[in-house]
Amino acid sequence: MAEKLIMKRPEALTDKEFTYCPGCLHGVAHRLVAEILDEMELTQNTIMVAPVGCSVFAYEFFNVDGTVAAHGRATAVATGIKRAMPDKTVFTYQGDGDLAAIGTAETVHSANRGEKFTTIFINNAIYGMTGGQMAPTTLEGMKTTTSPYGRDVNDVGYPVHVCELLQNLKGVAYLERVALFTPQQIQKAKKAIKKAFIAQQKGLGYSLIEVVSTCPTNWGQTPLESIEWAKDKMISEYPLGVFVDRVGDDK
Amino acid sequence: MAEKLIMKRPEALTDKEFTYCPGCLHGVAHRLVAEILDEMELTQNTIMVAPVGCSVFAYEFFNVDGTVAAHGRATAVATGIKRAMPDKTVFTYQGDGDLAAIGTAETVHSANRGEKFTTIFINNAIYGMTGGQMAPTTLEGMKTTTSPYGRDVNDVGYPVHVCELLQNLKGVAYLERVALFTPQQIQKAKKAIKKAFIAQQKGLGYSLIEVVSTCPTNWGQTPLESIEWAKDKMISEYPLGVFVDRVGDDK
Amino acid sequence: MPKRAYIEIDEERCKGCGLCINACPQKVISFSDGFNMKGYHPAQPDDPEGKCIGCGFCYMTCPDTCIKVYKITQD
Amino acid sequence: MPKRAYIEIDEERCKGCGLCINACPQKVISFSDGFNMKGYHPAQPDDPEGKCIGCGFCYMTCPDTCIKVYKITQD
Amino acid sequence: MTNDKIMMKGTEAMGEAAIRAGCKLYFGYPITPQSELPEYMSRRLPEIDGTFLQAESEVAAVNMVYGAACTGTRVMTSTSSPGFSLMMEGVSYIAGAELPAVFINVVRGGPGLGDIQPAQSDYFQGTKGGGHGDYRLICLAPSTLQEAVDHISLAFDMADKYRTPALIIADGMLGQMMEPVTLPEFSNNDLKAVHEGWALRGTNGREKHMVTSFDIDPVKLEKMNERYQATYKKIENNEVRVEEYLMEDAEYAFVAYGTMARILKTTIKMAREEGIKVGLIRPITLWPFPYKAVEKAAEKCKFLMSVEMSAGQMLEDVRLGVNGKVPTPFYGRMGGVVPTPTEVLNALKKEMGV
Amino acid sequence: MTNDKIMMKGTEAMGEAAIRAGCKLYFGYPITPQSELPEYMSRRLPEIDGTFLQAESEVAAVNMVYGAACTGTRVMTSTSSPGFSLMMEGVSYIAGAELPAVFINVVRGGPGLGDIQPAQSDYFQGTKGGGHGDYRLICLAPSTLQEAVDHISLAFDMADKYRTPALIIADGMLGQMMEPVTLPEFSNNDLKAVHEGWALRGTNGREKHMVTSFDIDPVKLEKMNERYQATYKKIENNEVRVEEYLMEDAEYAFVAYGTMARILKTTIKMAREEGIKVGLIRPITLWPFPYKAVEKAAEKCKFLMSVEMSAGQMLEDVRLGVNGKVPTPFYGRMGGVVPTPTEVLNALKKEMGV
Amino acid sequence: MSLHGTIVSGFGGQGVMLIGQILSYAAMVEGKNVTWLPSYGPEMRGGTANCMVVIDEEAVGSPIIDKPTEVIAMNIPSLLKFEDELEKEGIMILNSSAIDIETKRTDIKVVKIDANKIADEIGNLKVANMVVLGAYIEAAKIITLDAVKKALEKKLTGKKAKLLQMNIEAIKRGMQVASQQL
Amino acid sequence: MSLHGTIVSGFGGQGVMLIGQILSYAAMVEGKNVTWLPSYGPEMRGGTANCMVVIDEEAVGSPIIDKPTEVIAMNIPSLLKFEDELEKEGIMILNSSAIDIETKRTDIKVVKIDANKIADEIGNLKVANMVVLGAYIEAAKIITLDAVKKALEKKLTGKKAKLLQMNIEAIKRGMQVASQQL
Ligand SMILES: Cc1ncc(C[n+]2csc(CCOP(=O)(O)OP(=O)(O)O)c2C)c(N)n1
Ligand SMILES: Cc1ncc(C[n+]2csc(CCOP(=O)(O)OP(=O)(O)O)c2C)c(N)n1
Ligand code: SF4
Ligand code: SF4
Ligand code: SF4
Ligand code: SF4
Ligand code: SF4
Ligand code: SF4
Ligand SMILES: [Mg+2]
Ligand SMILES: [Mg+2]
Repeated sequence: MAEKLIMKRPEALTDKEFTYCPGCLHGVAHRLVAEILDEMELTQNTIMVAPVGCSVFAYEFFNVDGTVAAHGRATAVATGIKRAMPDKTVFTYQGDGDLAAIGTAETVHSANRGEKFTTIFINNAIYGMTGGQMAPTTLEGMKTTTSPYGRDVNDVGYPVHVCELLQNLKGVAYLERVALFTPQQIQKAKKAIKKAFIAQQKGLGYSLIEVVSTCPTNWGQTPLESIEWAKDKMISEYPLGVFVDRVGDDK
Repeated sequence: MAEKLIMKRPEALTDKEFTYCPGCLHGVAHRLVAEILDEMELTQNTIMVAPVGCSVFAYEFFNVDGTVAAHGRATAVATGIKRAMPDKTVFTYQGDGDLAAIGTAETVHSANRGEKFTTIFINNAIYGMTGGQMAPTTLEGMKTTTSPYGRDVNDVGYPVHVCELLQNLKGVAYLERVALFTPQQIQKAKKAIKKAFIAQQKGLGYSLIEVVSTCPTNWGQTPLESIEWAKDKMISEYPLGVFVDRVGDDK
Repeated sequence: MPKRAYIEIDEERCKGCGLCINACPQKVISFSDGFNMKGYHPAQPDDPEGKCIGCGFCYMTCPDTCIKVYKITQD
Repeated sequence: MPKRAYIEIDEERCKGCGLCINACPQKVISFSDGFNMKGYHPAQPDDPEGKCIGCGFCYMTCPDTCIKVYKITQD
Repeated sequence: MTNDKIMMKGTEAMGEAAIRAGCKLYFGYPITPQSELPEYMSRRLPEIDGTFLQAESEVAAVNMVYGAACTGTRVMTSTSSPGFSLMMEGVSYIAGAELPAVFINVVRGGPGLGDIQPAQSDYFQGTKGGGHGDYRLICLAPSTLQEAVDHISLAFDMADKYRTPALIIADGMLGQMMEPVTLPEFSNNDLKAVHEGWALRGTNGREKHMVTSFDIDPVKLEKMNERYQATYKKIENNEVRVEEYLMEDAEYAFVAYGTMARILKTTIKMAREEGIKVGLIRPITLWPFPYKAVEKAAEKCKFLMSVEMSAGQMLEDVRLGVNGKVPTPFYGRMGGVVPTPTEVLNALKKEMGV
Repeated sequence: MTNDKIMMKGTEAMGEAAIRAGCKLYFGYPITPQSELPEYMSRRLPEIDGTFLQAESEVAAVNMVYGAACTGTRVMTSTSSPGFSLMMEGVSYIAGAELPAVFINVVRGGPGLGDIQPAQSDYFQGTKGGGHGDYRLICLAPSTLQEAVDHISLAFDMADKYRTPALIIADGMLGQMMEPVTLPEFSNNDLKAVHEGWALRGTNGREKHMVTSFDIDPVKLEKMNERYQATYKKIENNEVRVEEYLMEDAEYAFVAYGTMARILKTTIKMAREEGIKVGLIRPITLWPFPYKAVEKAAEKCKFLMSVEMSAGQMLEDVRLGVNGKVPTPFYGRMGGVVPTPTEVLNALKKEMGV
Repeated sequence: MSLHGTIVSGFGGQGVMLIGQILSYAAMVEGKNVTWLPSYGPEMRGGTANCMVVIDEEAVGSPIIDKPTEVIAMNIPSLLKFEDELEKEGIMILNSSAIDIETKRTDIKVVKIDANKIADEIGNLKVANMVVLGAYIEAAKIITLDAVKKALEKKLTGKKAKLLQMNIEAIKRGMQVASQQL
Repeated sequence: MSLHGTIVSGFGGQGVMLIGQILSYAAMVEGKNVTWLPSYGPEMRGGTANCMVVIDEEAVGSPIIDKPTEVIAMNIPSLLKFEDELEKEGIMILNSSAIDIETKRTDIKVVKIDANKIADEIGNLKVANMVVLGAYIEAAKIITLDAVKKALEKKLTGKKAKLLQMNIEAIKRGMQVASQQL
C-alpha cells in the first residue's frame, strides 16, 4: 500500500498567500495557469504581466519573472516584452475593467497585430479592486456602486462581449470563453488555457481565454451564492465556447 | 425659358476654401454632409467635432458651431456635447488614424453606449496629415512611410475593418460603408449619411458611415490614379454595404 | 437641340484635379491653359455646342465645390 | 471498502469560503468550529469513514490552493 | 455646533457641493482613493436631471469634459494621480480652448502605480503644468472638509469668470475622511447666460462659434497665448489666497498646504507649548502661489520650512518667494507616508539647532 | 570639414545615432514635427534585426517601451508635445520602476493642439515632472544637430547607469533641419550583461525578478522613493552639463537652451560688435539644472536674462539659481514663434536702458 | 485627556465602519470636534478593514493618531494588528464571538463581549456591532448614550426607522456587559 | 556678404526640397557652414512647400533669416508669398513654366527661366528643378558648379547614378539662361 500525492499547489506559484477575498475565483484561475506552466515546462522561461485590478499582486504569486502594467496597458507592456524577447513565453492576466474599458485600444490592436502572447482575461462583471463600480461587462440591470439604479443599457450601453468583439480579427489564433463554476468547467478551462499557450508556442498569433468569474465581495454575495448566481446569470449573457481556433487538435 | 441653379455649394459650408490637396475626397465628403444638414434643416442646430488629421480645419468649413477634439477623442468630445445638449444634432468627422488607432477605445465605447450622434469616418488607408504613415486600415503589402517594405500583416497586423468590428455592438443604430469614386457611389453615400442623421434624430443610437476615400498625395498618385486604384484595391478589402440598420425604410 | 443646361466653375477655387473632367459624360469640361493664383491650371466649361445635360456629375465629384449647375427650362 | 484517498487542508491558508465543501461529492469536508489566525472558520477533512474517493474536486475548486489530495494505491 | 452640520465623506461632500454649485455633468473613471465621488454622483446627478457617465478611461473622461464644457455647462471630473497623468493632454486642450471646467485630483503616493495613501507629490504637475504648453490651472488646496466644500463653488466660479480650468488638489485623507461640514445652498445663478457669447449651442441665426486650442499660424497662436497670459496675470493679481496662522509673533514659519497644514497646526500647538514661536503660511491657492506672504515672512522669520508629503516640490515656490533672504529647510515624507505632528516638531527643533 | 560629415535631417540623425548606440527597439506614434524619426527607424531597424513598431497611440507606445525596458534592452520612443502629454502616466511608471529608456520630445507650440512650429514650452513638463509623483527625468537639451546626435548615446548611457529614464528635449527646428554632422561609431558594449541582475528574461534557475513601481505599503513605497531620490542626488552631483559662452568678461548674461541658445549666439555677436559685453549660460542638462553656473554668473553680471520660446518656464530655475542677487529679466515668444537675433538684441538693450 | 483616537477594526461584513460613523456623529452632536478616517485599499480584498475616529475638544489637527487610545477588535487579525499600538492604559474591546485567543498586553483595560450571541438573543445578528459599540460607550466614557441615540435617529430614517429600538437595545446590552467587566 | 539665406518654394512635386538639399550639400563640400530647414505642416496639404538654406562663413546661428537674400519661386503662390520678404538687391529666380505673372518688386534682380521647357528638351521633366538650380548658381554665385557636382554624386548613387549626367546638363542649361539675363 502506497500513498501518492496527486494534487497540490503547483510549482509555478510562489508560497505567498493570495490576497483575494474568500471564495474569489481569481485564485482558481491562477492555479490553472500555474499548472499549465508546470506541465508545459515553461515556468523558467516565462515573463508575466499583471494588471491593475484585484490581481495586481499576481506578479508576486507566480514563480516567474514579472511586472505590473499601468491600468489597461498590460498587452502593450507584453508587446514590448515579447518583441524584445521573442523566445520567451509571455502572458498577461487582466480584469474586465482593465482589458475591456481603459485597455480597449491595446486589447484590440494587440489582437489585431497577432502579438504572440497569451491573455488570461477574468470577466467578473465588475471593478473588483476599486470597490464594485460598473464594468463594461456588467449585466443589464445589475446594480453596482456607479450604476446604483441598475445598468441602464440605453444610457450606458450593453455588456461588452470581448470574444465576440475580437473574433473577426485575423491576428487571433485562439479565443475561448470558459467558466470556473464546477469542477468540470474548471477542467475545461484548463484545457483552453493550455491551447492558448500552445498557440503562443507555435507562433500562431494572439491567444486569449476569457474566464467568466465571480466577485462575491462586490456582488454582495457569499462565495456559494456567487457561484450559483454566475452559473445562471453570467453564463446566459456570456455563452461559453471556442470562438477562434487556429491551433487544431494535435497538441 | 428660364434658368435654374440646381446644384451649388451648400449653405452649411462656409466660404472658406478647403485646405485639402487637389483631388482629395475629403472635400466631397464634406459637401455631402453639408447637403444633408441643409436638406434636413439641421444646420442651425448642429454642433460638429473635427478631428486631428487633414480634416482638422473642418470646423471652419462647416457653417455650424464646432470644435476640434484631441487626436482620437472626437467621440468622447461629442459624448460630452451631446450629453450636455441632447436636443442638438452632433456629429464627428474622423480619419482612420484618429478613429481606428488612437481613438479605438473611444470609438468602441461610444458605439457600445449607443451615443446619439453621428460619425463620418474617412478611410483613406493612411495617415494623411502627418505625411503618409501606416494606418490601421493600410492594405496588406502597401508601402507607407512607416511600412517602407510594405505592410507585413504577420508583424503589424491586418487591415482593421471598422464596420465589421462594430457591427455586433447593440448600441449601433446605423452602420454603412460607402465610397466616393463614382457619381453613383456618391449619391449612395449621401443617402447613407442621411440615414445616419435620421438615426440620430430618432434617438435610436450611434450611427457611423465609413467613407472609403483616397489620399492622392500620400499614395503618390494623381487624383485620377488614386480614384482608379481605390476602386480596385480599397473596395476589395473594404466591401461596401449596410452593416446595421435599425432605422428602416420609412424616412 | 436647344441648350439644356450649363455649368459655372469658380476657377480661383479650382485645384485642377480633373475629377470633374473625368466624370463628365458629355466631355464638356477641359483644363485651362493659364494658371490661377493658386498656381493650378483650373478646369473650365468647354461646351461650345451646348451639350451639357445638367447631370451634375461634375458637381458631385468636385472635391472643392467649384461648380454650379444650371438647368434651362422652356416655359 | 478500504480507504482509497484522503486530503490535507492547510487550515491557516484557508479562508473558509466553503467551495470545497460544496464541491465534494462525498461530503467529507466540513467547517472547523475554531478560528484560524485570519479569523475564519477553516475547512477541515471530515472523513471518519474513509469515503474520500480522491476525485480532486475540492482541490480544483479551492481558490486558495489549500488542499492536497493523496491517493492510496494497493500495491 | 449648529444643526445644519452633517458628517460626510470628503469625496461625497465635494460631490454634493458641486451639485449645489450647479454642476450638471460628471464624467470620470473610478480610482482609489476617490471612487466615492463618482459613486455619489451616479446616485445624485440623475435626481437633478444631470448626467453621470462613467467613461471608458480617464483619457475619454477628460475629453468628455472638454465636450460638455464647450457648451458652457458646468462640468467636472475627479481622479487620482495616475488618472490625472492620463488627462494631461486633455487638460492642456481645455486650457488652450479656454474652457471652464473643474478637476479634482485626490493625490496618492507615486510615482507609477505607487500606493493609495495620501500624498502631495503632484504639486508640480498641478501648478507648473503637467501637460504641454504655456498654460496654468487655478489650483486650490483645501485643508479641511469644510474648505473642500467651499472650494468647489469657488472653483466653478473662477473657472467661469476667467474661462480657464480650475483644479482642486486634495489627498486621500481629505477624500476619505468624514468631519462635520455645512453644505452651501443651491446656486441659482443663471449659469447658461454667462457663456452665451462663445459656447457651442447651435447657431440659431447667429454667427457660428468655434472653440479650439489650434491655429496653424504661429503668429495667431502667439496671440492666443498672449490672451491666456493676460488672464493668468489677472488671476495672479486677484485670486491669491493664503492663510497666515499665528504668524504675528512668529520667529519661524512652516509653509504647508492641505492635509499637511492641518497636521502642522497640531505641531504648532505643541511647539508653542514649549515656547517655540512658530507660525504657518498656508497657501490656499497653490497657483497663483502666495509669493508675497512668503516674502513678508522671510523678512521677519529666521527660516521658512516647507513641509510636504513629497520630496520637496512646493519648496521651489517657497524659495522663489524667499528669494535668498533666509534659509529654507525642508521636511517631507514620501510615498504616502503622512508625517506625524511630533516628527515635524522634532525636525523643526533640529533645524533650530536645539 | 572632414569627409565623414554628412547632411541629415535632425530627427533622422538622432535615429541613426540611436541605432549606433545599440538601441534595438523603437515604439512610437507619428506626430509632426518628428515623424521622420519613426519613419527612419522603420527603414533602419529591420536592417539590424531590431524592432520598429508603430503603436496604436502614444499611450500604447510608452507602455511598450516600459515592457521592452523591463528586459533590459535598449529601447526608445519619440514624440511631440501632445503626444508626450499622453505618455505622462507611462513615464511616471517607467521612472517608478527604475527602467532605463530614452524619450525624445520634439517640442511644438502649445497648449492643446497648438501648432507644429518649434517651441520650448514643455520645460516644466520635462524637468519638474509632468506625470504624478516624485520623479525626475534626466533632461538633455541639444542646441545643434551634432550635439543632438551626441546626446543620444549619452542619454542611453546615463539611463543604463542610473536605471532611470532620460529625455531629450528638442524642438521642431532641430528636428526638421539638416546640417553637417559626424555620426558616432557603432557601440559594441555588452549591453545585455549590464542589467542581468534585475531584468525580466525568464528565471532559468535563478530567483524570480520583479519590476514594479508599486507597493501597497506606504512605508515600503517610501523606501523605494528614497532610493529614487538617492539616484537623483547622484545625478545632480555628477551630471550637470552647461556651456558658458563668452562669459569671461560678460557684464550681462543670457540664459537659454537648445535652438534659442544657438540663435542667441548670433545676437551676442551683434551685441559685441556694438561693444555690449554679453555672454550666454547654456544649460545642456535642463535637469539637473546648472544652478551653480547661474549663481556664479549672478555674482558678476548686472542681470541674467532668460530667453525662451515660451512664456517663461526655465526662468524659474534661473531665479532659483540667482537667488535674488541680481535682476532676472525675461524675453520670450510663444506659440511657435522663434525670436530673431535682432529682436532679442533690442530686448537686451531695452533692459540695459540704452 | 481631551484627545481620543479610537480604532474600530474587523471584517468587511461586521459593520466596523458604521460603528465608527455612529461614534463620530454622536461626538458631533455633543459639540465635540471629530474626524473619521477609514483605512482603505486592497490590503486583503474583502479582508480586515478599520477606521479611526479622532475626538477632540479643540479643532482636530491630524486625523491620524500614532497610538490609539481605544481599540475595538472585531476579529483575530484586528487584535493582532492593533494590540501593540494601543496606548498604555488604553481600552481594548474584543468581540469574543470571533476571537478565541487572548491579547498579550497586560497594561491595558480589556472588555470581552460575545456580540453575536447577544445580538442573536435580541433577534438580529446584524446588531452585533451595536452591542460592541455599547461596550465601548460604557468603557471609554467619551460620548453619552443620549448622543448616540441622536446619531442613530439621524442614520436610521425612512424604512430603517423601525430598527432604532433594536439598535438601542443592543447598545444597552453591550453597556451592561461592559459595566460588569470594568 | 558672408551670410546667405535662400528660400526655395513651390509645389510638393516640384522638387524644391531637393534643390535646397543639393545646395546645402554643395555648401558643406565647399567648407561653408550651412543649415537647411523645411517649412512643414498642413498649410495647404499637397500645396506649396518651401525650405530655407542658410550659408555662412562662420557657424550658423539661427537657421531662420527674417529677410532672405535669394528666393527661388517655382509657382505663383511662392512668388506671392515671398516677393515682399526678399532683401533689397536680392535675387529672385522665377520658374516661368508655372508663373505667368510678374513680380511687383523693382529693386531686386529677377531671373526667369522656363524650366519645364528646357527639361523637356533635355528629355526628362523631372530635372526642371535642376535647371532652376543652375540659374540660381549662376545668379547668386555662392557655390560653385563643382561643389554641386560633388553633391549630386553623393545623392545619386546606385541605380540613380546614371541620372548624374542629365542633371548636370540641366544645371548647365540653367546657368546659361541666367547668364544671358544678368
Ligand atoms: C489610470 C488608472 N485608472 C484607474 C485606476 C484604478 N483602478 C484600479 S483597478 C481598476 C479596475 C479593476 O477592475 P478589473 O480590471 O475588472 O479587475 P478586478 O479587480 O475586477 O479583478 C481601476 C479602475 C488605476 N489604478 N489607474
Ligand atoms: C496625440 C497626438 N498624436 C499624434 C498626432 C499627430 N497626428 C495628427 S493627424 C494624425 C493622423 C492623421 O491620420 P487620419 O486620422 O487617418 O486622418 P487623415 O489625415 O488621413 O485624414 C496624427 C498621427 C497628434 N496631433 N496628436
Ligand atoms: S473584490 Fe471581488 S474580484 Fe477582488 S478579490 Fe474580492 S472577490 Fe475577488
Ligand atoms: S494628405 Fe491625403 S488626405 Fe490629406 S488632404 Fe492631401 S490627399 Fe487628402
Ligand atoms: S452637368 Fe453633367 S454634362 Fe454638364 S458639365 Fe457637368 S458633368 Fe458634364
Ligand atoms: S473637380 Fe473641381 S477642383 Fe477638380 S478640376 Fe474640376 S472644378 Fe477643379
Ligand atoms: S478528493 Fe473528492 S471526495 Fe475527496 S475530499 Fe476532495 S472532493 Fe471530496
Ligand atoms: S475551498 Fe479552500 S479556502 Fe475555501 S474553504 Fe475550502 S480549503 Fe478553505
Ligand atoms: Mg473585474
Ligand atoms: Mg487617414
